Amino acid sequence: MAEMWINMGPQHPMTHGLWNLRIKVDGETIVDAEPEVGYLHRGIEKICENRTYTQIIPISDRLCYGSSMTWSHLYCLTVEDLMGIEVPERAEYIRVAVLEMQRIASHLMWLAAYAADLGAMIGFIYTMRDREIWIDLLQSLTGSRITYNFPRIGGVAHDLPANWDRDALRACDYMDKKLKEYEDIFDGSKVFMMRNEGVGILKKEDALNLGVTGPPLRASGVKYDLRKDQPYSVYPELEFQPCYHTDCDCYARFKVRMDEMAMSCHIIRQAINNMPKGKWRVVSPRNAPVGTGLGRVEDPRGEGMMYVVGDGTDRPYRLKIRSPIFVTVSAAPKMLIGYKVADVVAIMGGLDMCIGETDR
Amino acid sequence: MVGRQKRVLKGEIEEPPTRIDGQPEELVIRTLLDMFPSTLTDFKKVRDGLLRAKIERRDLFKACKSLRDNLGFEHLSMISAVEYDSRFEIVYHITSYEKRLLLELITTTPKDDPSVESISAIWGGANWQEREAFDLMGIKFNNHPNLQRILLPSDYLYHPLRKDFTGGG
Amino acid sequence: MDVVTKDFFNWATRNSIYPLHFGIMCCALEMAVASAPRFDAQRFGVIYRSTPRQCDVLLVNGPVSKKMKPALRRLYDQMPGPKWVIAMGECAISGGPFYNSYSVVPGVDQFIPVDIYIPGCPARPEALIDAFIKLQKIIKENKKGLLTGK
Amino acid sequence: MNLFQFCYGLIHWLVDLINNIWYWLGDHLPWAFGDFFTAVGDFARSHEHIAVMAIILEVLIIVIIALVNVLNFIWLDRKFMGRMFDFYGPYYVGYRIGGWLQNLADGIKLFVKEIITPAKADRIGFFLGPVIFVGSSFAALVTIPLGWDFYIGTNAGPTPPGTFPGVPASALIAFMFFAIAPFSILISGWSSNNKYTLIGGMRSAAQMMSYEIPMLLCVASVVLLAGSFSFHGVVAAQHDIWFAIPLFVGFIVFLVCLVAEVEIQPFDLPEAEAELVEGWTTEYCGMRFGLFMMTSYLRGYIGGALAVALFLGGWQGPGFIPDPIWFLLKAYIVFIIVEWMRWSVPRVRVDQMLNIGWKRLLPLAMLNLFIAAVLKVWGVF
Repeated sequence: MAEMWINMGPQHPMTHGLWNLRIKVDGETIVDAEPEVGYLHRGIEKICENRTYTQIIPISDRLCYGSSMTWSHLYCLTVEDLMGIEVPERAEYIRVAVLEMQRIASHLMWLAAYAADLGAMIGFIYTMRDREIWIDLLQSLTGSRITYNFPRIGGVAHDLPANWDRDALRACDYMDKKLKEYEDIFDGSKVFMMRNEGVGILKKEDALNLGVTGPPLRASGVKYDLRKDQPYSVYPELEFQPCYHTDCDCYARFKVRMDEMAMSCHIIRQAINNMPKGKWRVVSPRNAPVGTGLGRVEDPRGEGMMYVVGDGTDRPYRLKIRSPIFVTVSAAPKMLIGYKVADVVAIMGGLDMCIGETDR
Repeated sequence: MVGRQKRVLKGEIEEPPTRIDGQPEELVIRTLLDMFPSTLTDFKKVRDGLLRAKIERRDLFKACKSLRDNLGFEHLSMISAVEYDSRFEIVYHITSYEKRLLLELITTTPKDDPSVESISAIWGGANWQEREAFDLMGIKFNNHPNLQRILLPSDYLYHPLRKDFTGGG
Repeated sequence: MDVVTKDFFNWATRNSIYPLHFGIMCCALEMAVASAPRFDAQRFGVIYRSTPRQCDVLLVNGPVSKKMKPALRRLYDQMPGPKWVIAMGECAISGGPFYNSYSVVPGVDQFIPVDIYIPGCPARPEALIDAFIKLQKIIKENKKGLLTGK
Repeated sequence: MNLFQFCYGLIHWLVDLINNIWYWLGDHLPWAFGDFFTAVGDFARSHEHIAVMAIILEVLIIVIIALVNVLNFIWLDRKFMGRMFDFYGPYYVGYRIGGWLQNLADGIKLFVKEIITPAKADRIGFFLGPVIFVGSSFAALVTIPLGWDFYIGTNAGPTPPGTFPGVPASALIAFMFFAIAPFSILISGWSSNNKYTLIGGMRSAAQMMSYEIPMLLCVASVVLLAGSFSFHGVVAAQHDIWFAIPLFVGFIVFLVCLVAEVEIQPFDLPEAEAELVEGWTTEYCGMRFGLFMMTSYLRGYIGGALAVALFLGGWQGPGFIPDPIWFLLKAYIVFIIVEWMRWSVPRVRVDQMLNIGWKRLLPLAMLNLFIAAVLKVWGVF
């Protein structure tokens, strides 16, 4: 068979969003690949220049539909850095608990999509079922299922509802049991291991050079977790370890995310048990000073970063968003070339694509 | 609980070195100022782990190369372009994983010639970010391998993040 | 002939709705959740197909950017008739929070005829299932022979 | 009384009934039509005509049974999947019979849909693909007997000793037709002029090449033990013990190959949903797609029936239930086991699929054939 270009996308079951992967195949082997993004470009950076600081929080929620809490938290962190606001400690603990819940929900969403890509429908169904528990917790806290609009500049929107901490701890126990079940389903399946081991190798040097962050980076053997190494909230007071793996393949990425879910349960327990009493919000000024603010968090997908320039008014002069997947997906040709067409789903699924933040 | 710990931790537990003495920041400042005494200005330690410096654009490529090769800044986090009245500022956030440092390197270009040297030969991750800055802000990156629009359709006419663009948003 | 068969065909058409497996933004997650155990849209015979050739319903669940517009129009044209369009969420109805963006089409009904609008940002899975039931009602009341199209 | 005799008798009775009126008309019509009427009536009463009509009726009965079974299978598949996955499956369409009407609604809806032939498709191939696929599957279906007396055949009288009723070498014919379908997949994949369908068709061809051989080797071992090429002979040889017990390795290899042949989950590479949009059916719409979907389930039914006839004792069971019911019951159980695998296992990759076929299943099938030969030489069977 001669070489030919195949467009996978914008509408394709593999993409989980709107993007286009152009691959050049020789028979079934990929010889060239070229991702193409921009189908969901909404101009959020321009929109933010015309909204007040408070109005941007719901828009930053819609940056990434998989982990919207992380992005609105990142936005608030950035603006707090610009305005010089000290957040009350209880608010920080609430934020950490909620962020880790969002991380678990996001990883479960990834696992569901990944299992469905590989053809294991049972993985899709079971993870979606268990994701509902975390969505319920976040919903009882914030009132919405996906876009929460919960963090505020200077704290969080409101205090925890009654018995929420008890439910969260129960959910953590349930999740620990379920993680063992997932290991039975996935690691115990010979076909799953065949599809994952040794596929999509991204060496450490390539990962560093191409700016890959988050679980793919840690799966390539770099022990770097922003929560641990450049801590931003109350993470220094909590006890946890970054999860990493040295195999550089799809299975390593899978394993890193599975370990991160267990670690997130561990963090949620600590955050809820150590939560101090007190205020959960301070009043933020309406206008920001002239200057710049920088926020940097460990998104479930990598390193999320925002850079805000204030000009003394109530609107940001410029808000730049760094999307982890936007950089990671540019490393896709490195991982794809040389593998089969069927490996595209394993490799690109292992990156956990979220187009909302990629295209902004 | 014991089983959980065993499952999660891979290999030995390594505590991150404490950063109280501020040693890595000063090392970076000293080395960079020695290498670029005239073009590197406004060096400032903003807070622990965050440095800020301004550099003229003719030395940007050399500075980035020495940052990666000599000082161990192996990760380019973000390239953001900001428009001011008479100039564009291009802000490079560069991370060092080992030293746990973030360096904010700011370079300026005049408005009538918005172009800097591309650093995608140093960090491959800069490739798409520079294309994005070109797409949305219209900054030319010299010696870029493939400087085309990335987010907007290729026949789009404007650079929408500029302040004089009034097409919406 | 049509008089005799139309009720029968109508019954079949309204009870077997195949939407296109096509996710744009937040509502795409809720679309996935709607077919997962808790909400279970499969009870109504809703099965997601991946190719537009085998679909009845185009589910637009997010903002349509100007780069995406021709591709979406082509997807709609590729679907065989009779076909319906559901605009799910504020973004597909009017652009939502991005209504005045330079790159978002404010509402999918500017270039595709839309039958059902689901408000919500994002629309909940229950709302999506309700939309499917409303679509069944629309098909039921649309007493034109279904062989002749919509 | 076997199926042919039943159909023959039925047709004969009907023809006699009609001929009464017909001869009466011929006798009483005034003009010289009487001879013509008598000739037509005599032709209708002749053995040849009644036999042909009886065969058509037989085929009709078997096909209707098969179609009802296919509806059952799809329903069972979706219900079983639902129970595995914590939901109901089809529920509201045909509420009182457990959502059974859902598949009927799907089929009729697809019948109503518009049929699009892509502009750049090869029209003849695009049309021939479904025809060959459906035709070959039905041809394979009608050779499989459902019971000792429930098969498509022409032997009206008792069978001579030493031979078996039914089509001679019916197992060979069934496998021949069963193996045609991948060619039609290749035709439709190529003629759709779409890259996904082309890759799907090529994958299907590779899959057929690598899995047909171990499967036929397993069939050869069964035929060796039974000493007959016909299904009746194979089933009769399993009167004492099912072949699945001495030829356990072969049974497993046969099941795996069967799953690959009917293209369901671990081996559904030609229609791998995640990477090739819908595989080789991507460009098909309307009833053509409906036929593809129905026929793929029909092939699942044929596969189950083949496994039952060759390895699981066919229609033999405790005598209180009629033969066809036993046969279908076993086929359903085989189908459910296959579906169980389908919903819980990821998909393999194309090179891994070929590896499994050539490096694992082929040696195992040879080993199985060797076991069968040893058993035969020792005179166990």
